[in-house]
Amino acid sequence: MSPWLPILMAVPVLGAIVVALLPKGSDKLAKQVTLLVSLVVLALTLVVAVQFKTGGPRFQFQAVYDWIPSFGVKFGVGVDGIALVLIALSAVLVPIVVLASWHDADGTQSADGTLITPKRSVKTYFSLLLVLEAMMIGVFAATDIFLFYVFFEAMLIPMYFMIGSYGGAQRSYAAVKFLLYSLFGGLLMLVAVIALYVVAGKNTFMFPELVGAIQDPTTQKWLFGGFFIAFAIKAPLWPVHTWLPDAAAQAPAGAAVLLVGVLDKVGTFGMLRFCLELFPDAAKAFTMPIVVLAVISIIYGAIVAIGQTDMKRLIAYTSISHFGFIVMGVFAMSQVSQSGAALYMVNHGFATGALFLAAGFLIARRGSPHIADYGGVQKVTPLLAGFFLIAGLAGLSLPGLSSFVSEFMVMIGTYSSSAFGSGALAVAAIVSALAVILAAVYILWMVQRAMNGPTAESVKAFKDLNVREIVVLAPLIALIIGFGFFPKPLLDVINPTVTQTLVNVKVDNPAIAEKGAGQ
Amino acid sequence: MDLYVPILVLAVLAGGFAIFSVAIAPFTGPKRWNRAKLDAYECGIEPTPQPVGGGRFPLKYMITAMLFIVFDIEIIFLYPWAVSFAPLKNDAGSVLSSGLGVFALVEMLLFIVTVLVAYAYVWRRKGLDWD
Amino acid sequence: MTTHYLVLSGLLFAIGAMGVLIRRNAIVVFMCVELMLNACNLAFVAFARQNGNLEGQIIAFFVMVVAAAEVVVGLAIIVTIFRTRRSASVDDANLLKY
Amino acid sequence: MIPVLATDPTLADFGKDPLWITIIKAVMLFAFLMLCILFGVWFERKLISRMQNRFGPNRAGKFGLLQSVADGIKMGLKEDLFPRTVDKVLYLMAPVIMVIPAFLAFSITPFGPMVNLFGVRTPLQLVDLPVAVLFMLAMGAISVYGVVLAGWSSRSPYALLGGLRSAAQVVSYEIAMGLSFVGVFLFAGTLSTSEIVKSQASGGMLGGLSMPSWYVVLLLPSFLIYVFCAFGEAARIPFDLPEGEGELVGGFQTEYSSSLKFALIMMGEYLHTFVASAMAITLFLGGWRAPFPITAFWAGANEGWWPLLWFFVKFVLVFCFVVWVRASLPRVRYDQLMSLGWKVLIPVNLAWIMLVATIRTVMYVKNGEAGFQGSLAPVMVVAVIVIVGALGIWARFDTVNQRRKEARKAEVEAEFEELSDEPTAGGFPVPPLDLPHYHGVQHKEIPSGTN
Amino acid sequence: MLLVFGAAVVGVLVEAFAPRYMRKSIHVPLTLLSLAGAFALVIVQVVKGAVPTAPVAMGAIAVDGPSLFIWGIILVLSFVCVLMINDEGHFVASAAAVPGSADEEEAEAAGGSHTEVYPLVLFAVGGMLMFPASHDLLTMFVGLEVMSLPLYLLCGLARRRRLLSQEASMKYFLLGAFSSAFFLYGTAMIYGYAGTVSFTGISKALATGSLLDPILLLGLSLLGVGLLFKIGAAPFQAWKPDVYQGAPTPITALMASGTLVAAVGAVLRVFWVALGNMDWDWRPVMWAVAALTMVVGAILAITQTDIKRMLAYSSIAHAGFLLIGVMATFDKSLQNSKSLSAILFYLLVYSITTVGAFAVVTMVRDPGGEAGHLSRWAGLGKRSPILAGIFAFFLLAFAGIPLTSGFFGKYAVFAAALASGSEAGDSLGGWMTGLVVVGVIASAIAAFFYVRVIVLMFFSEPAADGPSIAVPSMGTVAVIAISLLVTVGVGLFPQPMLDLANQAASGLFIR
Repeated sequence: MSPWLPILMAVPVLGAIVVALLPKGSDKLAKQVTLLVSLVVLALTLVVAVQFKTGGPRFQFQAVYDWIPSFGVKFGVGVDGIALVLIALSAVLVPIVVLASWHDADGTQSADGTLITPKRSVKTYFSLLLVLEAMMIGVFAATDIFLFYVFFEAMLIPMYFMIGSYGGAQRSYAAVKFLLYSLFGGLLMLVAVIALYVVAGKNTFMFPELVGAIQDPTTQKWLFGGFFIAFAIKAPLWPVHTWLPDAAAQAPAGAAVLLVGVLDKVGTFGMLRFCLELFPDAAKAFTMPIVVLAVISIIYGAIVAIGQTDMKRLIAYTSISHFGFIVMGVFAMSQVSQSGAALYMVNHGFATGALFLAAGFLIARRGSPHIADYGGVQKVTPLLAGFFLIAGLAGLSLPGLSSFVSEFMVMIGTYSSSAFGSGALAVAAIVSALAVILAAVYILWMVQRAMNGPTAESVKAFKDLNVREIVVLAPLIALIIGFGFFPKPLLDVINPTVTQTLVNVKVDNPAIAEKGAGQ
Repeated sequence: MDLYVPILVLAVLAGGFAIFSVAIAPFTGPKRWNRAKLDAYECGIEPTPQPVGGGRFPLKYMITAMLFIVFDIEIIFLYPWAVSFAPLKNDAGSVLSSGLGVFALVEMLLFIVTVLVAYAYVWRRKGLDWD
Repeated sequence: MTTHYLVLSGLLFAIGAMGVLIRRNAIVVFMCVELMLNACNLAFVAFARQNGNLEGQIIAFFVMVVAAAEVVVGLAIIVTIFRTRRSASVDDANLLKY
Repeated sequence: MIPVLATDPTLADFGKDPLWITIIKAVMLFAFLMLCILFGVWFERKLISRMQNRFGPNRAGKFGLLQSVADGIKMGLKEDLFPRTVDKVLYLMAPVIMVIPAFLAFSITPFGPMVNLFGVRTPLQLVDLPVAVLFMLAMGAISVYGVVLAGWSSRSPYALLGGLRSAAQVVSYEIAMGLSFVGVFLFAGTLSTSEIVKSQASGGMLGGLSMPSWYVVLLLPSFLIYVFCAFGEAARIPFDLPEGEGELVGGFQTEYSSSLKFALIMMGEYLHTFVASAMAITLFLGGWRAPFPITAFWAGANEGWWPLLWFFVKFVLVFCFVVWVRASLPRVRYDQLMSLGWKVLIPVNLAWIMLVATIRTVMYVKNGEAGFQGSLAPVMVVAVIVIVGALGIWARFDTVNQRRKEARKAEVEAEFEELSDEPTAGGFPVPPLDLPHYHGVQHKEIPSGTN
Repeated sequence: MLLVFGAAVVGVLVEAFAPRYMRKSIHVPLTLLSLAGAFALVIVQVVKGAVPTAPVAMGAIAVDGPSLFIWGIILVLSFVCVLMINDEGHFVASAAAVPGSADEEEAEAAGGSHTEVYPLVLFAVGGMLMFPASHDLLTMFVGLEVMSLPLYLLCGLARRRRLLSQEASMKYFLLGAFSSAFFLYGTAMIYGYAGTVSFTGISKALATGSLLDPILLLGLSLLGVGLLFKIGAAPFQAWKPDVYQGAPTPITALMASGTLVAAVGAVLRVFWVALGNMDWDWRPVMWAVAALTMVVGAILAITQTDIKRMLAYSSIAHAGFLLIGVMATFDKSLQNSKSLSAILFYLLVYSITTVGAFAVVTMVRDPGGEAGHLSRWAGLGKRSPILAGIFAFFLLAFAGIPLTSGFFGKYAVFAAALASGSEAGDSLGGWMTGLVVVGVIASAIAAFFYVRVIVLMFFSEPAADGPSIAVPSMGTVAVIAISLLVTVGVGLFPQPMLDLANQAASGLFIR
């Protein structure tokens, strides 16, 4: 019973309430408070992270309270390695997003004075942001499946409003699409959850107790389906990915970062934790089709990304491709691949976050997301261009940048996963390797089109990054490079969990485990 | 059933008589056609043609009809009650069945009180005043 | 014996239902409903005869009362709408459409 | 106790007759009624004219006895008008519908005890039902259809209004009538007429002294109310609003100018009067039983065919009363009629019924017949509440409404006054009242022939 | 219940004697007090734990746990609805006046109002109490009528849009009478089969007699038609949108909440207590009806342009969800009580939210009355964020988003259904899962139109001549506050309510 995690969730909620209750017109104050709160959360998260014992029991900082006894629902939280890093990820991203979207709410004007986004309630925006943070932490920390589901669904609402009322021209369409997709998946998952409860008949939703509760393979398959579809929609996997480009493109940069960087991770996280561990047999049975889907979305995302003229959409498609990698890694069921996948979740968060933010700043200056409207930016604003370049390179996982490690691990792991039907997996790995090249194409092409070449008229007036923006981007870039060379701390945290997962799934191949650990 | 046979017989008689007299009337009487004779009588003025299905008439009549329904229902309840209220005695004066007694009385009293409330309401709202 | 009554009441009921479904004059529809109620009464009394207990007849009494109440309410409503519309046809009542 | 009870028919005695007996009885009843009508009309006219110092019909036959026969024939020979506008079928059906139930209502009237008819022992009554009285009421109600249809089918405003009026009137009085019977049932404990008559043989013993046997004594209020209702139900003066010639010519029968159809209608109304009287006799006046003093010294009075005599005597007397009322009372206004029916008869009736019921209960409880222990106080309380409530409502409302009416009248009068003071106020061109020639001043004679 | 009826009678007296100007001031407290008193009585009985185990009043009324719970709900609902009715401008000045005619204006000017509304409401509530608690079909029928007749009238009393209102009441009346005739004929048939109308007797007869007797089947189906009509299940839902739209909004709220609760209670009684022994017989039919209801309600709601109609369709859909719960029967009484408590819980949360939603609807006014058309709601979020926020919250609760009460309601019912489906030897078995999936899809569709309203309110620019927000009276504020509190509170901590429901359901129905 450690109070850490509940506190971690309570702080932002309180912050949100405070922000919401601030008197009218105190926008600046609201922003400051939000920033403060998010930093506090970050600090707390670091404290927790430090206390996390790598060799310790799987779930640490457990706290379990009765919530709805008559449903057997408990308020149970606790983190394992993966959850921890993901919580850390969100805790890091939020303050950055706060800074990044400092002016998102109070109406941005393009250089030529046209109003891009009208003035909106700042307080609402930031309190929503904090609520969202609380829920993100909650969803990763929940060890009670019901609680997980509650956060999983509730998370949609603040994000829905953030997109819907602070986004771009198409916002309401995008928001509704986003909500309905996720809601539908969620409801299917709800059925699965209930069924799990009923079938297992243990009168509890606590994850650890439910592991291995379902033996009958057919039941497993159905329930697996329920969960997987929800997660596949969440972590947009081809063919249910279509909401992401709209949502990401329409959302304000900050929201987009959280959406792609954290929310979608819930999907892959869920696959890794629930789909696999609760229904190992079903998972094995379905591996092949899912991996195929993953590969498809890798390639598909990459190719479509190349064709995009809208920066944000492009980035969205790249992340679809990346999520394909993650899913593949998860279902390759080898130590390395899964660790890679877990690591990828974090790195992708940083990389795409950086990319989105840089793009966001760029767009904020010009008011148009179209790549064609830019050109020769780097002559005008070298700094911005530089950051943009690095973020982009991280996106195509250049060696030395964090995402390279993870992507590499995923591919190696998948390739060498002798779990079963290894041949097929190897093929999948090779095919997905193509994506790296494609990635190089779309990133570099975008950079080249936007940054180099003759300077466009509209670009001349650009100002380079101001301090706030530097403060926003710098840490991300730092993290990207840092983890690029030195991913070990993360891996140390992740590996035991993955091992545990694999044990639960009942595939363990020490050799690869060794190699994975040795990376 | 055969309690109703005599009634049937009487009905046949009466009906026969009535129909006969209605039927025979046209033949016994003379026929002197006259337009005015065949008009609806309205004190000599040109008759206002009545719409098919009768003209419109004061709503009052309908209200009366409704009230009648209400009270008729009340009577429907009163009759069985009254009949089975008294203890039944045969000629020797020995009790065959003790009547419903006090319970029934109280019930009926309450019932009537309830009806009276509605009655008072109608009355107060001038449901009973004709003009 | 009972079956005859039942057949009769069934017929009445069916006629009433048909009437409700196909007739267009609100008042006629309404009378058809009353017809259905009376069909129910008939059935009740017949069954009471068959089962040899009074319950059915008592129910019939209550049904009469309810029917009376319905008559009163229904006529009131129909007359109001008639005064408004000068027509008691259900077809004319077409303001409410989805 | 009167020893002749043995000959009293009970429900059990009915429905046993062979068909021919039934037919004979039916024919007898029918004939009796026809005669009653023929001579009833004559009798009424004669009596009323006597009351008004006239001779009345005295041409046709001795004392004009054949007057109504002549009338009937005349009606038969008159032209049978068939107005253009009428709804043919209903127009023809209406009189029939009016007459038949009127006849049927008589079928349950007990004329006497068990008699020996052509060797068959049968009650002197066409038939009796467990629900005889209800049957009578039902018949009365059905004949209203006739009236309404008559009014409705003959598309003339007068007829329509007349029909509706009579419907409303009959309907209103039916309630009071039904309520007035309840008292009787409370005592008789049955709806079958023959048994009601039987139960009037003796009123049973209350605290040692034998109670009067006729319900008219026992339930005077009920009887009075019944009388009112009878007049209303049969649409006799003073309640003959349906054909109040003053306001709407012939009422519902306006279009039935004069022919056998009209004759039927007349018959129907007379029959209703008769039914009303017969019911009064059966329910309240001891039915066919000989009046009290006779039975005292002549035990056989209630046996064999004699009761027919008593019945007829009572019948004639009641009819005389009806005629007498007609001769002496004016016709009431319609609103008076209605408010009498609704605002006086019904509450009084309810109160009375409850009173009777309470007393009965007390009686039983005293005699220990009703298996009841415990105090009667609550019952009393409730009863008192009801009675007082009924009467209270009646009193208060009546006064209130009265006051209101008077106030309104006063208003109108005031307005009228004002108008008459200021002739043009009402906006009407009122000629000044003091025009010279009204006073004959400067009155110039215009000789005839000059122009 | 008696208290309510008594109060209603007194109300009529007041109507009769009190002079016009002070009638209202007498009525409102009288009504509220009587409702509160009745509620207090219910509470007392629960607290005393004096829940009788045998039907009272000569076996006419069964005062068992569920009926007490339902009574509680209904009383609370009617209380808040009366609060809503209380504030001006919902009801016509003189119902008899021809709309738009001179005498109507005159009546308006005279400030006349039909204070009969209050006694009528009381009668209706009394009927609602009687309906689900009755223990034989006769009482149920009487309760049904006592509940419906006043509602027919109340529907016709809307102050604005008189024609709509009158039409609504006529449709409601004709169809309602029609359905009650069906109910009655079904009753007759079952009486003929069982020789009695008391539920106990019927279930006994079912236990012994043959279950394929045509009379029985006919009766069952007719009875079902009558009841399903009342809860507005497809294909008998046609009246609901019209009536909801036409009726004065407080009455709509009362119908949408109270009537639904009562009717579902009655359905439960009939199908579980009386016909429980032949559930293999009616459950398949019910399956189809439930599925159809949900789908129809959800899909047709999308096409609606009038807020009240939309809510009506949504309530149809919710009736479908409730039917899912009704089907969740077991052999073992323990689980039965579980699913029963699920239904009760659902009823509670749904009805309270509904009342709140309608209360909000009453506040968004046009010059011509309430702003019914959805387009009028555009950009409400900008004009009055608080109101819009509350309404959005209610809608989310309808949609069953977690952390609102609606979610747990849905959850409970679905769980019950799945559990009953997975019961060994259940006649439907996997079908129940299928039904739940249908339900899920339906609620996803439903979510779509709820969300659409939210989009309209928040993400679209306000219309230039947007509707004005009526300054809410205390009553309305109280209503909204109450329902909001319940919705949020239950959404966060459903346990207390669940306990209550469990306790109520633990005893199951009196058999």
